Amino acid sequence: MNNPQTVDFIRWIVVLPLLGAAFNFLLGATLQKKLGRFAVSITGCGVVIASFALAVAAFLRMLELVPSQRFLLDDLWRWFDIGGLRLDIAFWLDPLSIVMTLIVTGVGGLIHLYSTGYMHEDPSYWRFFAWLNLFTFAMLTLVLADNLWLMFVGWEGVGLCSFALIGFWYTDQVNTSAGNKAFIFNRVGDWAFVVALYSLFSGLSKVGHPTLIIREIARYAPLLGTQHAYAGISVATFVTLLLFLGATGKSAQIPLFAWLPDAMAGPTPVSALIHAATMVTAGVYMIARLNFLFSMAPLTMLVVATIGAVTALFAATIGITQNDIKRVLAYSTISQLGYMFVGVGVGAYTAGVFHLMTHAFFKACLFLGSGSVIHALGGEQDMRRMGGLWHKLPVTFWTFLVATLAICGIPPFAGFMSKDEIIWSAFDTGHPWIWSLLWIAAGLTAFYMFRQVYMTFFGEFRGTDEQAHHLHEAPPSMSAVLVVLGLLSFAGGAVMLPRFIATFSPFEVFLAPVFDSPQTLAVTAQTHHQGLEGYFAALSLLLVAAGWLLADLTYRRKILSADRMSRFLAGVPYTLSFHKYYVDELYDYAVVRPYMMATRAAGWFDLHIIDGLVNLAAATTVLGSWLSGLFDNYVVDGLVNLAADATLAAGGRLRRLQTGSINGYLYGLLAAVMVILLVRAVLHT
Amino acid sequence: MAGLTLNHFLVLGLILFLLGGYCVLARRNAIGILLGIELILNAANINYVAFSFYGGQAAKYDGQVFAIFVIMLAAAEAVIGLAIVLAIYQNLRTIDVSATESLSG
Amino acid sequence: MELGNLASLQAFYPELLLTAATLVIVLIDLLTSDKSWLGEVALISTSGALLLIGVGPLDGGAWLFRRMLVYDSFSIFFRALIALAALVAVWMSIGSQEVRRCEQGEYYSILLASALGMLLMTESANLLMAYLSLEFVSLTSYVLTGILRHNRRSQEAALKYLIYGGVASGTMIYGMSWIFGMAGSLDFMAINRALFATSHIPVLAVFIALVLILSGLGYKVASVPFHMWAPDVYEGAPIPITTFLAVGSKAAGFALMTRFFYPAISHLGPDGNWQPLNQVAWPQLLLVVCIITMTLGNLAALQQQNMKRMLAYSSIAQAGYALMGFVLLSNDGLIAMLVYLFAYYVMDAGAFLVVMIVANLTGSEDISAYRGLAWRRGGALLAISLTIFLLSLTGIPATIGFIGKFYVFAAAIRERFYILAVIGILNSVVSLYYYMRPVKAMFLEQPVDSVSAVTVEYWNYGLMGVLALATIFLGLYPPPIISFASNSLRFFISSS
Amino acid sequence: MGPLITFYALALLAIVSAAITAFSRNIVHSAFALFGALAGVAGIYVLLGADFLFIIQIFIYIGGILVVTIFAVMLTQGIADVNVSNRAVGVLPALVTAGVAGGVMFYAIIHSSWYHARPGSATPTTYWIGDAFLGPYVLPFEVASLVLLAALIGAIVISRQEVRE
Amino acid sequence: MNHPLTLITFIPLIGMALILVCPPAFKAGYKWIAAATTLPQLIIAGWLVHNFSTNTAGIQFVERYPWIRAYHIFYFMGVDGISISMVLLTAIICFISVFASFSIEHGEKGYYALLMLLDTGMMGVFVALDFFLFYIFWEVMLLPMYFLIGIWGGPRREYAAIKFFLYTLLGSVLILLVMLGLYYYGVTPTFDMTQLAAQSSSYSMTFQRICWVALFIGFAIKIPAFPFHTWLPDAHVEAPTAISVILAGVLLKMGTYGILRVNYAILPAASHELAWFFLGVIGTVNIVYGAMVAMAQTDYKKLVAYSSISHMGYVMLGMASFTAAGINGAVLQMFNHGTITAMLFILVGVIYDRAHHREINGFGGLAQQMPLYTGITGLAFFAALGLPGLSAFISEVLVLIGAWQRHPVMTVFGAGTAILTAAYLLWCFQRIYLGRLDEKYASLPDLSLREGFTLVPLAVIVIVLGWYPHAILGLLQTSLNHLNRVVLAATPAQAVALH
Repeated sequence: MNNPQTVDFIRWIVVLPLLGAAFNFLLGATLQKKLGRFAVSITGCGVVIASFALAVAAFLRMLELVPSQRFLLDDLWRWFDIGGLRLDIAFWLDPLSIVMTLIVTGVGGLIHLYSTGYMHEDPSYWRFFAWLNLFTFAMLTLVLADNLWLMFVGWEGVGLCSFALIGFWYTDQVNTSAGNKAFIFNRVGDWAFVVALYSLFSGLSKVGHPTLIIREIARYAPLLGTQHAYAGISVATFVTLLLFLGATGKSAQIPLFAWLPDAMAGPTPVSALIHAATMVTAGVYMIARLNFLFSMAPLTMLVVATIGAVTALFAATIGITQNDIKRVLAYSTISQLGYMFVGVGVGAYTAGVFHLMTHAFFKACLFLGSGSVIHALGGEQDMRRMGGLWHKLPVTFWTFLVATLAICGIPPFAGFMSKDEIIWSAFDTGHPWIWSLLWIAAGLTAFYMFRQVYMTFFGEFRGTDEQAHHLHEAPPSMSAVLVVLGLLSFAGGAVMLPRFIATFSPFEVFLAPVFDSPQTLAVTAQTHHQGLEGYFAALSLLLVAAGWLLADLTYRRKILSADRMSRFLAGVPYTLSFHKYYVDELYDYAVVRPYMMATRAAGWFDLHIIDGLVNLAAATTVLGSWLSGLFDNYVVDGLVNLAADATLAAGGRLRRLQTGSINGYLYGLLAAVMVILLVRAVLHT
Repeated sequence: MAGLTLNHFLVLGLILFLLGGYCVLARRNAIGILLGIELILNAANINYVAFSFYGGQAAKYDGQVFAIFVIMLAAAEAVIGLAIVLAIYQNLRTIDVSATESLSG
Repeated sequence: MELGNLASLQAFYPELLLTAATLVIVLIDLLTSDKSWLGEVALISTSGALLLIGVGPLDGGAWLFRRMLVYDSFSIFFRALIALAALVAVWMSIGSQEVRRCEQGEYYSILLASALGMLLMTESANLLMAYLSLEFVSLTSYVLTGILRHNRRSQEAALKYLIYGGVASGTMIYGMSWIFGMAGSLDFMAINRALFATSHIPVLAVFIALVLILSGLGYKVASVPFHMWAPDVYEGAPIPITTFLAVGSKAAGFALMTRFFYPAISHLGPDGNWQPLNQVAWPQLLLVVCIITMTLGNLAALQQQNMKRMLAYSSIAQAGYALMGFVLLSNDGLIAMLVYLFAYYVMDAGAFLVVMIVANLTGSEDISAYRGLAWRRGGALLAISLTIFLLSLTGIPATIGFIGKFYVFAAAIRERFYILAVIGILNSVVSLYYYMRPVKAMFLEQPVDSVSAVTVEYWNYGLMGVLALATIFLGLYPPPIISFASNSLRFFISSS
Repeated sequence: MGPLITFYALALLAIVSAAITAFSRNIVHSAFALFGALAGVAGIYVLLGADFLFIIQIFIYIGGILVVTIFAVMLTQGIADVNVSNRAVGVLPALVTAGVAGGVMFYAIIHSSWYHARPGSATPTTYWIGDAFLGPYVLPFEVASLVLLAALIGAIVISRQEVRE
Repeated sequence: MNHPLTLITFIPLIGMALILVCPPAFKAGYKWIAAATTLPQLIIAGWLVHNFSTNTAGIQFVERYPWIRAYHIFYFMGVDGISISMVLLTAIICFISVFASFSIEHGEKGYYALLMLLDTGMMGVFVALDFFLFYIFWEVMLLPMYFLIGIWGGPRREYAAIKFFLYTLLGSVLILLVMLGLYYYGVTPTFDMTQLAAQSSSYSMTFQRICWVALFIGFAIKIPAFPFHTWLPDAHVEAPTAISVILAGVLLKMGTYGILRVNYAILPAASHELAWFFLGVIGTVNIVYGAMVAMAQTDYKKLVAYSSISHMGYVMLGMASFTAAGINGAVLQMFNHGTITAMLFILVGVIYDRAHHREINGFGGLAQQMPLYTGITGLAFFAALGLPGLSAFISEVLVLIGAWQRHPVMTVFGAGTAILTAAYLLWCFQRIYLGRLDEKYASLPDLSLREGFTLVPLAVIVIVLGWYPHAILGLLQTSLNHLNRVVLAATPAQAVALH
């Protein structure tokens, strides 16, 4: 770890997408006009695929090394070196980041390919690919950064691309507002993130190691666990809490999750890539990346796990009532991200990352599948106007079903492997209440996912005749991607089988060097109930099956009525769920409106008071007290521009002394002499 | 000159000075104001001559000479002053100074 | 060195030249019918006088005419300044349409006589001489102010000037009589000796006498509260005369005032600081006067619509700045005052010159007549020059006015008159507002009459150019004027 | 006692006349009253041994300046409206101003020590003054002539325009 | 080049003279003379940067000749790390602003002549090391600025121009007083800034405090710091585009530059003592308050103006931190703010030239019609809101890293304002560029070549400095770290009570 091997092709993994983005930004429009969309597609997809190839090469290269030496570094140039903060533009490849890189470039590459079909009709085709490439670049920067500031560059960069792609169809203000919302929510998290970095840097400076390079932090992190920041909280806790707040913004956890459902306003590939597979998992990645730091802060770990679990359940309860095909998936994403946070929160970093990976597969598959549906229906997203599509869109249906089974955690699909590992870890590390929340959420997941499957693919078609007429399976570029992702959703979990099935899991071993710091091991080593894992898996499956059954009864067989169920529950939970617990409204009333009022007040204040006060100060110095009459006048009239007016008025007064009367002038002369003499005489006596 | 002191003359000068001062302040007639100025000049002259008289050899004639120059300049000023007053009178048909207030502010 | 009446003449050539010119012009006026070249005669005479002042004997100074006058570098400075003022006034008179309608012979002879009186004021070393020369200047100024025919404003101004001047000088000589009564002499040095000889001077009486004298001197420099004649007279008088009064008369007033308050009734310490008469609070009084003068001048100028009147108030304020140097009781302060007065001469004369040119063009002195001047054909140079002068009056750097202000404020800071400096500074900020009004009118507004071109005689352009360039050049490279001023601050005060 | 009585008599003449000058509402009265004041002052000059000055006062002041002034009064005022010709305004503030200043100055006069405050002798002064004008005061004397010349020219230039009309 | 600094300062004056003598028949030539004048200036600036030695904190390219001996005033020029970046910035902004001025349609002669004079004034301020000379240049800028706003400005130009003039004059006269005070009360009377800095300990602490506050007010008006900022929105709104660019790009920097050059270097002990409030607290207020008021604006240019106020707050906060990161970040932020805000004002000008109004709510959907323009605006906006990878991010981060170590609470607010900044900028972006295109703007042309030429170099700088800030930081570091050490070492106890 001390002497990482320097490999200079890693940079191309990152830079290639950037070049693609630059190419398409600068020339894409012309190219598209002159040579057609093909040219754009070639560059747009080509760079990501090339990147993926390089990542694979790097992966293979890494595998050649002994596990403890699997660290590759590519140092480009000195970024800045100020006040002990010496940072490079450098990329850092270790088992964790290679996994993430492969996901980003691999799934990302697939989604790029899918987009060539999905976005084919869009006039701003080039722009889409440019942003998509830029996103890939930013995400890879985030993943591969060797220091936290560079990571933050990617961290905000993905936010920017998310903003731009959510508002891709910018002529509709709804989309752009959703983009703004996403960016601003992310900014709140980013704010916490940067403050955390300041604090971290300051803390490390105090112990004599001013650095923000991740591998160096790993070395000095133990020093922070005992260093107090505020009110008895250690620097590590303080920093990690803030970092986690940052992660909630990026990964749409409570309290900063509200942007993600709205983000579905973007094109579906965007939802798949950014708002499901990659960007939103950045928070999880960041915590896994900084496991040595988080492990120093048990309080933070608890908070992470709790928030994750609550979010998982909370989002699931919203998901069961949504009718927009993508919104259901959005809430499901939030929920699944909650699982991942529980994973890293309880110290099961590998499980968290594992779920991150499988989720990338099946959630991308789900989104792309829904995209295919939307594509087929000419933009329709409301599930109440779908139905019976399975025979019209067979590929879509089957892949969607596989992914649904995966997300529900049905063995042997990939989701089962990862999700069950997390649920089990929660219990295993002594958090039974977290386990129970996740357990319920798993049931709800099965319910809303199958509800979606049934509403979309089964029953009668409820759309317009015109839609029915145009129904068609997606083009090969799209369906091929679905198939690949479906396969991955099915088999992707094989790299890490549950312990009660297999004793050796290559994924865990591969990642182990990242999570092998003493403090991390101290957290993860709490395994008490080895033998119970299988039973707990069965318990989960039971509830999942119940959820499935309920969905089946309600939405396929229509034995149960959703309306009646909601009435049975007095409507309150249903209303709350349907309206997403009024969180948006809460933010609106509690934050947005007061702030807007405050800004208007500040604007008024600036225009009337500050300007007035500054002028007033000038006025009082110039005028003195004898102008009090005039002064009052102006105070009543408002303070604006008082100074100029009052000074001028003073001039006017003085002018009136100059009456033109010679007697008056002589008074001025002699009476002044008299006054002087009088004053002097009084002083004299 | 028993009993007669410098202060007698100075106080007389002061009284004339004050009457002159009052005159210039209160009069509205330009010539009236000029008359007041003459009173002030005479008041000063009394002082000069008195100091000259009481001032011993060194100051013997300085005061008187000064007074002569004051009279001389008073004459010059009166000439110009009256010329201006007449010119004003020609223009305005009055020498009341309240009529000469077009310049003000 | 004390020179007798005849021996004194060698240092008296400029005055003699002016006397001769005064008489000659009257004579020529009587003899010839074409009077258009009388102005040139006056111009040559004033130039000659300036030249003679420049080449005058500089051997440390002397008493002239049995101690009536004093010849020293201080008087040379002011004599030069006054000769320059007269030169500008004559030059402007030649180019002024107002003046062309006057009696040329009388006008120029009285102008030169007035200049003569001012020269004498700067040299006076005796109360009598001071009074006489001051009155000389006053009498000629009354005439010059009232010289415009059928111009009611001119006549009215003359009357006010006369009455005000009469009362002020009357009050002054009454005060002088007390000084005479206490010192037993009219000679400045004798007064100084007598007042510093006793430890028990009648403080109150001295103070009263000084206040009364100040009314006469303050009236000449137009400082508050003796300023009230100034706006009316400046507005009513022909513009060259306004310039002459604003620059020359004021400078002469400052010269006499300095000579009276410094060498006559104060002692110079070895460190260049002056010791005033014990307990006589004239410095404090003048400090207050100074502050009020600049503040009132600036505030009253804010809303003036007539350029001449605005410049009149501005010149009151400028006198206040110059007084800042005066009240500091140090040679540095006095040098600053000299620098300031010189700067004031250049920029104020320039400003009045442009006002005259515009008045020649439009017949109006109102600010509204300046609207869009810069955008009229041929008007840009005029507008730029006026802007330079006005900025200089404000004290913006790279102009001579800034050097003046810099010196004055520097001296005030050095003598720890912080409040005074701050007030002065704030005043200069306030003054910006009204100095920028004509600038605004010229540049920021569009001309009413954009068709006709602005034509200016080369005669006037020449002087304007010289003054504008001097304003800038001396603002960027002030050493000539600075060394002139600092070398000039040597009073001839030896009694022998 | 003689000089004192003379002084008081002359002072009374001067003050009463001056008061009439200052307070009369008729400009003609004011002008003529000034005659008395100037005469009283002239008498004071005699009392102070300034015989030459006495002559000057009578000749120039009374004979010259005052006569010119009265001419001016006559020229500018119609005889009919002489009664209100010398309007006064702001009597009270003027009185207060004069009174307060007078009080302070009176206090100062009484409490001051003046230079060699002892009476001199009354000898004829004409010779000495003539000598002074040609000796130490020759410059003021010459300048005064210029002043008078300038005043003359000035008076002419200002009044001539009116004559020409 | 023997006198590069004299040359770089006075080349514009030559241009001004050429423009003035150029006959009106060659009206079209004025702008090219101006361009031909600023180009060599830019080249010299490049030459200076290239030949600048980053190893020393001392001043370089010194020129020193006696000027007014009576007051020991010298014509003294030189640059160190602090000023070299500003010289470069000034050269760039001036060059670009000439091209941004091509839309001026009346009085070109006066316009370009005044622009050149302004250029000289600005450059002079950054290279002058004699306080008197500094002051002269400082004031020389006011006048051309007054005219440029007053003649070529918007509807309320007269008000804005005189407000600008009065405010800044008020500030500068305070500087004049302090300058005189420093001259007289030091051990040796001098206006030489380096010498004044060397003898700083000879000033009593009370004197230092008074001077410091007076100087601060003088400079704060220029920054502009709360509550002296109200001239800025007016001036910006009324000024023509190029003048706004110069105002925001260079003039505002003079305030903070002055504080570094004078307050910090000459009065380090007082700086040490007072900066936390005057720069720290007021800087934070600037950041937060500026962002809040910006949100309330409906005028595009006013919004940018307030955002400019907000961003200058970071400079102040960084300077108050007295850490290497903070202070270097502050000066880097000066540079970055100069380029980014210049871009923003050019962009506002572009749309104003076309639509003749700046009402944010009066636009919409411009992205459809003007994609290139929208793209560059987006870049500028994201640069302004501190997006990583663009230049302002580095400087803000450095500022906040530095500030955190001394003033964590202020830093939290300063960092939090990034959210508010994002809010108002994105909202503005959305309202103007996104959404449905208004029919009346359906024929607006996209960026012209000239406009592109003014924007692209700045955009390139913004991106390059985001990834290679060392280009500027390398110049700054040595001098600023030295200055920082001086200030940190200066404690009130060190000031000998001479007075």
